[in-house]
Amino acid sequence: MSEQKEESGLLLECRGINKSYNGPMVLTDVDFSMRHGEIHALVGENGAGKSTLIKIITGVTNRNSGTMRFEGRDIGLEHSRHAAQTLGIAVIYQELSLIPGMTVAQNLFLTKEPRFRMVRLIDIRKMNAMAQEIIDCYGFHLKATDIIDHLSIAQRQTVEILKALNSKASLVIMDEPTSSLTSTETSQLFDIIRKLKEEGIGVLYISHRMEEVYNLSDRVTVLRDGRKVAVLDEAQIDPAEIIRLMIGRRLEESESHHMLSRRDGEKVLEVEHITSERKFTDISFSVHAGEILGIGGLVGSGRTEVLRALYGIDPIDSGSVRFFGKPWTPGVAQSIRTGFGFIPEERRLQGIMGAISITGNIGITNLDTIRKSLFVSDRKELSLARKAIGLMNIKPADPAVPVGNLSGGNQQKVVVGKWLIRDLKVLFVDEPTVGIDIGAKEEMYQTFAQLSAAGVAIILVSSDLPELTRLSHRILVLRKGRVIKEFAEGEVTEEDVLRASSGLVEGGAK
Amino acid sequence: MLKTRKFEAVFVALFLLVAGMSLSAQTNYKIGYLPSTIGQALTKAWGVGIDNALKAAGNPPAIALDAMMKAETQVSMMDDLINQGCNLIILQPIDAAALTASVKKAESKGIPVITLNTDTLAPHFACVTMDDFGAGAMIADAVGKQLGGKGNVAIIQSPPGALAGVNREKGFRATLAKDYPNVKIVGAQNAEWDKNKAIAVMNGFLQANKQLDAVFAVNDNMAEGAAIAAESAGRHVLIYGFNGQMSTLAQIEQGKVTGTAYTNAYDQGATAAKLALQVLKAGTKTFTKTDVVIVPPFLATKDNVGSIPASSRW
Amino acid sequence: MLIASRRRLILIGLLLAIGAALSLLSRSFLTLDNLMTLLQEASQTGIVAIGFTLVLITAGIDMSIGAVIAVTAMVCANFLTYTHIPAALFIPMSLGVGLLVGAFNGFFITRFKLPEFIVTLASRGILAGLALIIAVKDSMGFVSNVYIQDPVYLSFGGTIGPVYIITIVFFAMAFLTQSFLKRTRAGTNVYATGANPTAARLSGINTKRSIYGVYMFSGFCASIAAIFISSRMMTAMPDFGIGSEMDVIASVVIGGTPFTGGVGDIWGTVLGTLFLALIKNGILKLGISPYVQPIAIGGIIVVVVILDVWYKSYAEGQARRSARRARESDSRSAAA
Amino acid sequence: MKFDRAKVQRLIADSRLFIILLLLGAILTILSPRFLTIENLSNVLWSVCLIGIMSSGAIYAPVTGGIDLSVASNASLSGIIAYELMNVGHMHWVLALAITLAFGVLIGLVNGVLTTKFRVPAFIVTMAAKTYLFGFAMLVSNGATITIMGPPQFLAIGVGKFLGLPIPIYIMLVMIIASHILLKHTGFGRKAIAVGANEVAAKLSGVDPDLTRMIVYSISGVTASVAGIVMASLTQQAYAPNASGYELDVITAIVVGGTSLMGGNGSVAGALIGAVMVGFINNGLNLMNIPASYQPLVTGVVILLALILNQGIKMPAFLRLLKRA
Repeated sequence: MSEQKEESGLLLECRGINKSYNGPMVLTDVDFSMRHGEIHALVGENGAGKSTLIKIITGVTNRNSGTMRFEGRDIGLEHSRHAAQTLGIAVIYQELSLIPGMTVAQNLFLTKEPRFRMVRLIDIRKMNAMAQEIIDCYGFHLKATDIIDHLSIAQRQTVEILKALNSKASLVIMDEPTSSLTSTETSQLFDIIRKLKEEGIGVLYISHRMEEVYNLSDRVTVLRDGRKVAVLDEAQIDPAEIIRLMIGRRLEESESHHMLSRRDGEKVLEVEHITSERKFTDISFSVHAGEILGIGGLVGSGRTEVLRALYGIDPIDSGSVRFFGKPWTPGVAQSIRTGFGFIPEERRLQGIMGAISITGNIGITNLDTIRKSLFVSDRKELSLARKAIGLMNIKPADPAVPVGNLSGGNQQKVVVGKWLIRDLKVLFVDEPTVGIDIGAKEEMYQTFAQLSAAGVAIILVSSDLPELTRLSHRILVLRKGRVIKEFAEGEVTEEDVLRASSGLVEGGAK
Repeated sequence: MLKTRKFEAVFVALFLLVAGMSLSAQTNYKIGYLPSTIGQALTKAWGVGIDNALKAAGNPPAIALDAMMKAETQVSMMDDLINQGCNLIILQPIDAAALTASVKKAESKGIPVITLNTDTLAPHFACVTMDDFGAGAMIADAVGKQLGGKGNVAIIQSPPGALAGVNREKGFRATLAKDYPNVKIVGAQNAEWDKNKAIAVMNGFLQANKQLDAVFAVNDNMAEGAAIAAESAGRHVLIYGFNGQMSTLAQIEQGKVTGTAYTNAYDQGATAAKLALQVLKAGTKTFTKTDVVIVPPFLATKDNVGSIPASSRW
Repeated sequence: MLIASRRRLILIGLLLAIGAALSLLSRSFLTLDNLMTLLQEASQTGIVAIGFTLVLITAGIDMSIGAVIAVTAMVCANFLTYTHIPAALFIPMSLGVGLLVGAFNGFFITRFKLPEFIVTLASRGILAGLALIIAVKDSMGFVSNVYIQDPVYLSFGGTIGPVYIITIVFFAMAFLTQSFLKRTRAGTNVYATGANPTAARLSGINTKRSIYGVYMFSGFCASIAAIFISSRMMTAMPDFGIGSEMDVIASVVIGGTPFTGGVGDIWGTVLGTLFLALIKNGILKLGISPYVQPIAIGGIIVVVVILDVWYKSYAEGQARRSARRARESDSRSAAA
Repeated sequence: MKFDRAKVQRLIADSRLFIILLLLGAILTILSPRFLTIENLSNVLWSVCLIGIMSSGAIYAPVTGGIDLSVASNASLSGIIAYELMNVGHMHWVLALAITLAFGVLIGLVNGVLTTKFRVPAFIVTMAAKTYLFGFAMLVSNGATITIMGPPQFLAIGVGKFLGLPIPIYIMLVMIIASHILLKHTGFGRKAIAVGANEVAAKLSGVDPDLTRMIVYSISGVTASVAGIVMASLTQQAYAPNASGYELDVITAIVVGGTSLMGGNGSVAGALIGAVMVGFINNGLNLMNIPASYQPLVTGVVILLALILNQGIKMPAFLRLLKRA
């Protein structure tokens, strides 16, 4: 691996970092450096040691050996989160670290609220003014007195970033910042990041989305199995190469061409002019057996809502649905019984029961098959669980472990797995690969491919354009709750989908 | 705003309904009846006795409140009866010390107070009591005689600090110590006035003492519980209760309970009510010493229980 | 913010409406004496409720407050009977009881991650027993409750003009605690701890300290209440306050502090306690059978909370909708 | 070999609570020779049977992340209703009890509807229910302490014996076992746990959370009224405050039994063990004739220790912590 040659005026410089949580080495002899005002991407599969490295830099845990210099000052082995903050290292966490119920200002100044001179009371008026000042100087659309609960995810993230700026950070670390953002919001975030760069603030950026890394970063450090495998300069950055470095094995390059192909299997689901108040209007389409129908569009365009309605969670106000030709009124329980499957977005909130074992998570959706008369057969349930674990090769392969203890990828595998063991007709998939590593992503894709080969109709909602274009046989693009474009055949590029999502449709195909 | 009006509607309706009841309560004397709790045979019987006596004199029934065995609640309800402008208050203090202040306050506002069973530390108009201490002694005497001055006795107590129970137990213990030195008290446990808990406590006694001759429960409920336990263990034990409520008298007839200190709670209540009417007519307001009226209980056993007419069983 | 204050206004409206209805229905309601008694009752619950509110804001619960009252009262009783230490001296000491109990609760909650409910329920039992054990006994070893005559001690039960001292203290404490919550960093930390502990920890807040703090304060408030109750009743009983937890909880929740933590404030609690006291006091005036009174009280509590929940969800729904609309338009403009 | 050890460890972990119970039993046996006798143990079971019965149903509220404080008032009321139907309404006792149970279900259902459809926190709903049910009990019984003289079959429920053990014990065991099966081996049980663990996920898996909760509180209601009936028959008595205060004992038993109030898990057997533990303590102190004042204290301490041990914290570690504090 090409060794980084000594440079003067590095923002952060780590040399020979070793870390092991009593046992296996998590990081071995890792060198890592950041220049002032650079956007530096840190990539690697889950378990490659990214988060550990971040933890060490931010003082959440201490390294076993190796040197760390920040702005020329040495950081001793005994590093602490507090020390990191005072040094000016700030982290934007994946799970947002804001206090709901408080105002933007209160969050910005949490634990360092301005106080009166005489009495040690918080000067609220002053605090709001100061907050507003910061907001305005970065030109965000926020009010200092807005309450967090009423802000969108993107807005909350900007508050997070403001928090970092407010703590006079010279290094801002972002862990998967875009995982919950729409494409518009993502581009807004990128503008902000570039602004930070101009301010001379270094941004350490962790992401699974290659196109982001490609678009954004000045340099990329690749980790694999706790070792640094490469540092690429802007010129060398190339997604395929990075992925190769990350997982060592070369994926067949299916990303490049996105040929759509019509499947003429039996019509499984026919949707005619369905409308739901304030969610979506006059949606019509049909899915064939063995077809993967992609649904594109911005978050809030009604994609998820359509899935939820068809699955039977939310009501449909008007229009009709036919299932294998027969009229069909959705309703979760009988949807499941009849062969529907649903993989929801926001795994943690909607997908899994963290405290419950893999068996339990799989059992609850398969109650109908594992219960005879009143009682549930533990034996059947367990065998189902084992089957699912085998099919998805979930790790660890112990049916008794609580799903909450699994890695993001494996959690998602459980969510998918519990449907595979059913005789599935239709599978609704909503943002299946958010925040899971490349390896698991690939396995996920292969699973979907196998399912469609087995004749299951799949409806896939995704904001991840490469994913959408690669997997789908046909793509519908929704906008403001209406179908604005359908890509049925021929070639489609991510740009096409994006343009359609943003309402720039040539010929206004409908 | 519209919502708020809805609430108003709801509540006004509720209170109008209630007003109907309250209107009729405006003749003669306004008398408050504030027992430790109204959910008990004894206090219920008192209430009936009081109301009958008042009705007989053409006075509307007393305003009864439920202090639910909490002294704080009773004190605040005393304040409330005072604020309501009662002419007189009939009170069963949950605790002598705790209610003294309230009684003082009432009488300072010219409201005579009659206490039932438990006197307070401050002098007030009257105390109509069944003399817990004396009755406890009476039962000790009976037990001592029946055991021939020798044997093992257990006591099923009231909660610590519950004065009525404590006085009964004191009387019992004092007499045994004095007159029957060979009657040993092998156990004393609290069953919180509660029949169900008394069963467990009695079971404990039966297990702990292979020889147990008599049990004194400081109220009838607990005596009945003890009886159930003894019966199911198939052991013969003399069981004495206190109060003489209807169900216990029946059990005495059946021989399940040996005896109890019976007081005619109706009479006691009536006595209090009559006193009340007298003093209100007389218009006396200040009292230098409490005039103590004892409604002496007698020992009801299988022999004499028949002599208690149904009309005076409560 | 706005929603909260509107809900508050509704509660105030209710309060006044009921007050009006009562003064129409009962001659003896709208008298100075009665109103002062009412305030006294409210303050008795309220002082405890102030501390409890903080616990609830951290998404905890404290079942031990009642028993703290009992123990504190008994401690004072012991000082009065067995020592000649002046009240002015031992009262501050006895307030330490609440702090100790709070620390005890905090310790088991933070160190062993035991559920707050059961920890405080256990300490409730322990304290209830303790109160009986240290209770003043007579020669035969029976609990005999002292009749307090110490003038300094009794002064707490007194009045300034027509107003009971406890009422003044209650409102003073309410004001101070409110400004503590809203105007100090420690106060902000309490909210943060309740709303999102991990986030709070990440932003460098010592959540354990906050938890210790609120339980100690809750105990402290209970101890203060104990002094006033016992001096009002001129005695101390080993079962003082036990069972009063439910009233406290009801008041706080009616005041709009949810069990989920992170929100709520003292003025709400003040209104809640006034509300409950008003209902209880009013019910007695109406000459309803005492059997019906609990039904009415229970019913009213449910109704009020239902209405509150309804209004809250309705208002927040609107807020969210408007936010979504704003966001959509925002993203549209950005996309175009 | 290794696999075996893991298995053994899991077994120990699962039966930890029971081991703690045995420990307590052993201590009491040492302290009081009278403790370890058949009659005495059966007495303990007899004394906890009301708590046990109530817990068998009340446990479902915590499992779904709720709580039911109304069980005690519910039980008292049920006893009174049963009396009114049998002895005042002169109904056949079986029919009377059936109707009483129906009332129990209704009471629970009301709680359920208020928490689900009206979104009022379960704590408040059931707390208020506790209050107004007491009022209803007062109203129906007219504030009297009712003595129940018959019918004999009814009285037999409480005091009758079968194979030398009081019938209530059998009722409790049957209900505990039934409840255990319901929780662990039926669809409903799974659904209840799922709702407690993650309501949204459960919903997406075809579970109707509101319905589940309503059933949960109805179950809690009906078991409470079974307890009420047993109590009425056992004490041959029915009055409003009859069971007052039991709700906290019930919750204590449930939580000591290892059920979290946050929802998502539950152990019926544990609840029984918890109840018996408290029974052991009271009985032990009783046998040693230790003054009543010490009972709540000892109980509280033992509960805390049991919880800590049950959490798998080693005693030495605990002591070290105490030292540091």
